[in-house]
Amino acid sequence: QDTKNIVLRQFGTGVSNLNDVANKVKEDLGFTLEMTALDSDSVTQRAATQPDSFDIADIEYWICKKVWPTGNLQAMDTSKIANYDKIVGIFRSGKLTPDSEIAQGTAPHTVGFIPEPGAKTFADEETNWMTLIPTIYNADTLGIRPDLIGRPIESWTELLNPEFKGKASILDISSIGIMDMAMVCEAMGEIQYGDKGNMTKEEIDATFAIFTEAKRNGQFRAFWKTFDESVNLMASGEVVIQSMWSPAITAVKSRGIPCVYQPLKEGYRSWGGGIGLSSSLSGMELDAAYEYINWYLSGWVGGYLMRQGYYSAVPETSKEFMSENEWGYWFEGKEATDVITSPTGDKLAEAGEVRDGGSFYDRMGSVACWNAVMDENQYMVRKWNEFIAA
Amino acid sequence: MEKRPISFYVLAAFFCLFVLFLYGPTITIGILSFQGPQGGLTFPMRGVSVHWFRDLFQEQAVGDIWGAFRRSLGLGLMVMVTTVVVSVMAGLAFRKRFVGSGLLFYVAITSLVIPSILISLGIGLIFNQLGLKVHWATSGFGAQLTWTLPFGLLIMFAVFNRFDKSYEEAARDQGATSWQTIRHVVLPIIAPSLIGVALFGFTLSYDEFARTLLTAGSYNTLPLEVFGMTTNVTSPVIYALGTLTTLFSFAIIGVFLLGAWVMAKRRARLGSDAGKGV
Amino acid sequence: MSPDVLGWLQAAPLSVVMIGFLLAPIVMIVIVSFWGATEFSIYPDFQLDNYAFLFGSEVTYRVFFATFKYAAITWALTLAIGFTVAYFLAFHVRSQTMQIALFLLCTIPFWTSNIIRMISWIPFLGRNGIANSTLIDWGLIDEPLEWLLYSDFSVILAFVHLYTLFMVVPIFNTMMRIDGSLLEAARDNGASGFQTLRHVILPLTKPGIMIGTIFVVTLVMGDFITVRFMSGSQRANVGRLISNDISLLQYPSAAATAVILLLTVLMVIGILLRFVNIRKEL
Amino acid sequence: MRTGYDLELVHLTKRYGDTVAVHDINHVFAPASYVCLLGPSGCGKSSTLRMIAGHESVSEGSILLDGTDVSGLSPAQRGTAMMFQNYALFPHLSVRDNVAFSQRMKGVDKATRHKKADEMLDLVQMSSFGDRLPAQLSGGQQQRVALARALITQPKVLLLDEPLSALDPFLRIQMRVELKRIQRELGIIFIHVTHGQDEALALADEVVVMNNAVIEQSGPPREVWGAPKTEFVARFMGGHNVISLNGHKVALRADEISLGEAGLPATVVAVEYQGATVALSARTEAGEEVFAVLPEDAFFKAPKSPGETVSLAWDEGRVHRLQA
Amino acid sequence: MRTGYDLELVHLTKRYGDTVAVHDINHVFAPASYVCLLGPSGCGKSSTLRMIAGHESVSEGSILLDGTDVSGLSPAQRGTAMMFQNYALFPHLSVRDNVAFSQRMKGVDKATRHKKADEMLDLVQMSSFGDRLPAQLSGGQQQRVALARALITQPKVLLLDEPLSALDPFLRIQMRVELKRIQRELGIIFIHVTHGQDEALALADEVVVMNNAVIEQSGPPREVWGAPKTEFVARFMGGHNVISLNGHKVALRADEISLGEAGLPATVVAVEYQGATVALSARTEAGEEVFAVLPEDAFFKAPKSPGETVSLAWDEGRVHRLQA
Ligand SMILES: Nc1ncnc2c1ncn2[C@@H]1O[C@H](COP(=O)(O)OP(=O)(O)OP(=O)(O)O)[C@@H](O)[C@H]1O
Ligand SMILES: Nc1ncnc2c1ncn2[C@@H]1O[C@H](COP(=O)(O)OP(=O)(O)OP(=O)(O)O)[C@@H](O)[C@H]1O
Ligand SMILES: [Mg+2]
Ligand SMILES: [Mg+2]
Repeated sequence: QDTKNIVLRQFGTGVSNLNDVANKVKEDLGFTLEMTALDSDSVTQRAATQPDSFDIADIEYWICKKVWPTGNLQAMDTSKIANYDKIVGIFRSGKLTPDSEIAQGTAPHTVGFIPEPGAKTFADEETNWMTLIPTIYNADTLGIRPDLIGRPIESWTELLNPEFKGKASILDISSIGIMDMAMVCEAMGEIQYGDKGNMTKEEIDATFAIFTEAKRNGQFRAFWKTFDESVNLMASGEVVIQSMWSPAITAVKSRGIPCVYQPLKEGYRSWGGGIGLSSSLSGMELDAAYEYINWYLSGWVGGYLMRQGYYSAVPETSKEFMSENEWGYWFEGKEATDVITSPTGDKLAEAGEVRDGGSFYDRMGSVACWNAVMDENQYMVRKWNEFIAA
Repeated sequence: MEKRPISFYVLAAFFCLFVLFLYGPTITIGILSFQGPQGGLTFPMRGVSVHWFRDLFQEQAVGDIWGAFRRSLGLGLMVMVTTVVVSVMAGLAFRKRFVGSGLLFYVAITSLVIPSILISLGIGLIFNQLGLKVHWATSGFGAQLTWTLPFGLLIMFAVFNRFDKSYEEAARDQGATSWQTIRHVVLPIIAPSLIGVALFGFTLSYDEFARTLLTAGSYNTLPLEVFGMTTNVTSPVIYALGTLTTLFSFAIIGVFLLGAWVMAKRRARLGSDAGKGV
Repeated sequence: MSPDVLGWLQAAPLSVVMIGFLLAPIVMIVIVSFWGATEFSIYPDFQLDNYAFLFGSEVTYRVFFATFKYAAITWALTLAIGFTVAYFLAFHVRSQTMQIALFLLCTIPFWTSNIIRMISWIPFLGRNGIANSTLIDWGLIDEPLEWLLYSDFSVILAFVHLYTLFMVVPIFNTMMRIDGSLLEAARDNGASGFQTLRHVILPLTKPGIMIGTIFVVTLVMGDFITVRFMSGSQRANVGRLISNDISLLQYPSAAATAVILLLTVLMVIGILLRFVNIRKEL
Repeated sequence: MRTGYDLELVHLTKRYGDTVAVHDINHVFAPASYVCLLGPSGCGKSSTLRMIAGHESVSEGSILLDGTDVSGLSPAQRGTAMMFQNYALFPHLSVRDNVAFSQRMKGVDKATRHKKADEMLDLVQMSSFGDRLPAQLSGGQQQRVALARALITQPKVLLLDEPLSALDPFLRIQMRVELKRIQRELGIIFIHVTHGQDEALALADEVVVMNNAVIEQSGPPREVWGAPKTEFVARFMGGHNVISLNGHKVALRADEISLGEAGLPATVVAVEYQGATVALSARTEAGEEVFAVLPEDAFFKAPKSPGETVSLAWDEGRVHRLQA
Repeated sequence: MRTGYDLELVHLTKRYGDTVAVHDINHVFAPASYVCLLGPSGCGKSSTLRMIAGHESVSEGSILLDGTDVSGLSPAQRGTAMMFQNYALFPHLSVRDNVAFSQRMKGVDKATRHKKADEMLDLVQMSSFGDRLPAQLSGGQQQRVALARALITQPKVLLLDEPLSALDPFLRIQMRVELKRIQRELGIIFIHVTHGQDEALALADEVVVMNNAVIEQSGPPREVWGAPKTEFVARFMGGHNVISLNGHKVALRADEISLGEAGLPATVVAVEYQGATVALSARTEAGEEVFAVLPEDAFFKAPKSPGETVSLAWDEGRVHRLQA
């Protein structure tokens, strides 16, 4: 009866901090989840500097890399996670399938575990102590307006194609943007990176040189920082090619504007998010938090997220919360047999349409890199600032 | 009525353009808030509906507009009251030359001109280093006061520069204590200006973004919430919010002007034979 | 009670707020500007790295220049518009009620969140926005004007939109204090409307202009959000540099930039204050 | 110097909405005359003056300066100049620049206009103050500067709206001598609005008494004071009693009344010492209040206090019958 | 009513920084007297008054009201009341509430204080205006209200700082009669600061002439006007000529001078018509300006214009030797 009075404060980006989730929690578990949606900068800041302002942090793995050493989060005991074994390999061993190659960048598993409770460094392999419980992830690529481009787009190099001068955009979040840049530079053959996820200063300089040049030439219409900006840029036709997030494509499409999440031959840049527990959480609240996590992985949220185009960390539980048509369309990359709608009821696809990029394994299998925090991050960040100011 | 010079019409036209310019976004917001249910934040319109106004009163996919609104309202009122009280007190203080008044004045000016983000950063850092919790009602409140108080103070200067000291002397002469003088004479006389200070304080607080950014803590104020909402699928619901706000302001100001007009009429009637006979 | 004691008693609340939320944060910023930072935290130290990097980077100078550029252009425009509007309100609108009504009319847009208003410029100025389509409909242009949005133009437009009123208010205030008979005297002495403006009104409005200048310059120099939204993140001013650093948890570096910005702003304002006694002119 | 311009008001009317401030006035101001416009508050003095100056539009009628209608011209084109009650000196300009302002507006070069300004300052005896700002001058000094500034345009008519009311009585008397001197020297029309009948009498070649938007009486001061036409003028000009005799209103100069053995019995109401004279008010049995101005030595030989009974006597020949 | 309080200033001094506004003044104000404080601008009149009222601290010396030093008391405790030049009526309170203000401060209940206020309004003949706001009253009406408000505290001394200067001359004369009446009725000390010597002469039981922070002369009006002690007083009170005779400064009343066949030769400088009299200024050969006030009928029998030569004659017995 006490759980009813428990209030857990969760913050994160608007991507997954959904009120529907909070309502469902209240319904299924009885306690209150307070959701605060922030932009990704504020998310990092809160996690790093205001440990008292939250109980549950809904953050991305690259943010985790930055924030973990502050000690604001506590590790989770995997033995208390019911569906732990069903979590996809990416988050445990780093391999989607036993023979997948691990992509460059801050792959989730590299910051997913710590050797023992209280440790501030990450473990090299799977342990019983998990930093974040994976919740949501996706493979990102470039979004395009096929109606305005009118020809196939196949490579990341197209982002800097002078054809799209003044009509291209990338996002202004350094840890993510640098990876998009790297994908472009590598595809252009201008730079051979040792490890895109951990560039040297020279590689960083070279990358920025190329993009600064492009920026000065007026290649970019704008840089976007929020989800919303990317949607507006694309929907209003300000931009015809840009780095984008999957639901943003969906949002553009739901307005009846053609927009494609274009799979590219060099592969995807991927990201993953998870929930972490504040180190101040204990007792009944901690128990409630575990209860919440288990509920999170039990399928309802997964289904909810997958129906927006994200992936769930435990796909098989989510399957039960999706229709066959939905599962086929979103996960298996099959032709839709009926209209596909979002969780809020907006029509996203007609029968007969296929998801851009195909099935889960096609998409997550061709991840070329993860959003990253590199060793030279401080240097990179300063360079990024210079790039923006250039 | 007098004939107006040509310059009047030129300037009036310029003024209209200026108002149009000020209202440009407001009008855009107004139009787009009537987007059809499928429409987005930009043109073209996809149908016309009041869907988003209805939607505004339902729970959003993300965030808590009304919670944030309540907090902003609460914070706005707190800031408003504090600003009025503190500015009046400080205004009274500055009427005499006390040791250090010059210094305090320059500190207040600094508070006015210091870039907002520095306040936000500094307060955030202090709370962080002292291990205090930032919260909109503590650190956020303080941060906003550094912005509203100097404005309040400047208005009080303007008010007291025009305030005739002999009113107070007359009150003292009539046996009023210092407090009675303030309570029964000074405050009633400056009351109209205090309404101005209050409105100003509330508006500045209600729309404050930069100073609250790092000082609001777990719960967002409305501007922060709107900003947060833009990180997700933003819908014309925020336009609906904007349109309602505008209509609401019009209503308030309309009521205010009507009140002033009625008062003026009443007074005119009462004093219509003033000055006749000695 | 001596006036000093009473004065300080009455000024105490103000002083407390100023000390706690202004002076202390400034001191903190200055201290932290010498600290070191890791990826995720800051640690006490005394190092000049932050300043060294700041002054070592060519970008710093470019950004400071851009900041001054925005401030200067915005100042000139808000002054021109603000002066004209204030002039109209003060000298051409006769009844006080009308003045107040027009004034309030100008303030209403400010009740709508700044961010919402900024977002709404995009459908207005965008490639397919109202402005472009109107101009195309009128046949004034064939191609959409690209520079309407995500450019210095749109940044300054937004600044002017946001801050002109801060110029109007003090100028209007000083204009209202100009004795009407001075204008008649000027006319009597054969001054044309423009000459009256140039030789009588303008000089007498200087204090108001100064105060408005102080508002506008500091607001523009401290801004970061407008520049980001309206330039589509393509331009930067000092505020953005700081906010970027903050968002990346590089507090010491942000603090160092902040200290320099603060000094710059205070210097500019200090110079302006030499020309006007704010307390008297209100 | 310049002379010979006359100023004529023809059916001049001024309306503010429903208020008629000036009602169908006709008057000719003689060349080179010093005219005082006198009347109670709100009677339309300022409105008249401001219409002449061109600071207020004419609702009806016309203003002829030297025969030509100037009512459509701008203030500067009319050949009139105005001196404002609060002086209206430009606070940001030095005394010299204030005086040279109109020259500067015409584009006269600095040296010339400063020379001209200094001449004017000489005329008003302010040459040594050229570099001061108006705020650094006393009231009387400011007034001289305002005068110099008005005169530098070589106006045909100088208009003064209560020019002396901001000065203390001492300065006021000094300045009115000054005004008169300058008007004589320049030989132009001065139209001087005032509340004070002593000022008007002292200065004017012609007094124009206004009341309720019309001119009640005009003429040389001696004529107006000595032979008021109406009860209003008699009372307003002061020094007169208006009493009813045989059903007629008559005016009787207060200094013509003496306290005698025989005469109109009355009770003393108040006694005011005035220096050389004493003003005594007494109420007659008919309830009319009559005041008498008596030489002080005569009075103090047999002083009266309020409440005492006196007999008021006068020479019948001095009673002056009023028109209204 | 109440009588019998006297007010004494003992070595009273006021300094503002380096300025000495009032310098070591000693004076006794007699009970129930109407005193006018007269002097040029800046001589310290207001400062003196405000020290008595308690609105300005005393730098040195003391103020004794009925024998007790009140200089340390608050304005309300002193038993003085002040009427301000601009009236300082509280704009947000009705006339009645303005008058009842001091009662309200004391906590008197509404009915009682309103009754009291209405009595006071009766005294100043304003009973029908109780519900108006001050802004709806004319200047003269406002002044009456201010008077009622000052008097309701039953002061022993009423202080008035230029109470009539904001009124037009007509009203001014009316109000001064009123003030005098009320002072007589109440029998308390009125100290009335004024610039105008006519006002002082008309009203005062005692005139105190100040100059340069000290009292130059005080006494009944007739004494001060008729026998000025110093050149300053003679000039300031008006109506006197100060001329040098045999190396001494003497004062000579202007109305004692006549134009005769023989006498001091002089050139007419200016002629000012004053209604019943004419003021003629003439410059003697010694360069001194002398003015004579002549009855108008006498003058106009043989009128003189500026530039003409006249002979000034007077009765030697009327020459009054000055101390300084
Ligand atoms: N601008 C105006 N608008 C409306 N009515 C006005 C205006 N100016 C003057 N009046 C009215 O016109 C009438 C005459 O005013 P005017 O100023 O000419 O009087 P005045 O004789 O100069 O009075 P005073 O001696 O008080 O200066 C008054 O009833 C006044 O209220
Ligand atoms: N608050 C003050 N601070 C400094 N000096 C003052 C102050 N008040 C008056 N003085 C100075 O003290 C002197 C006397 O001033 P006071 O006001 O008593 O003169 P006054 O006789 O009332 O003059 P007026 O007739 O102009 O009112 C003047 O030199 C004045 O400048
Ligand atoms: Mg007038
Ligand atoms: Mg004074």
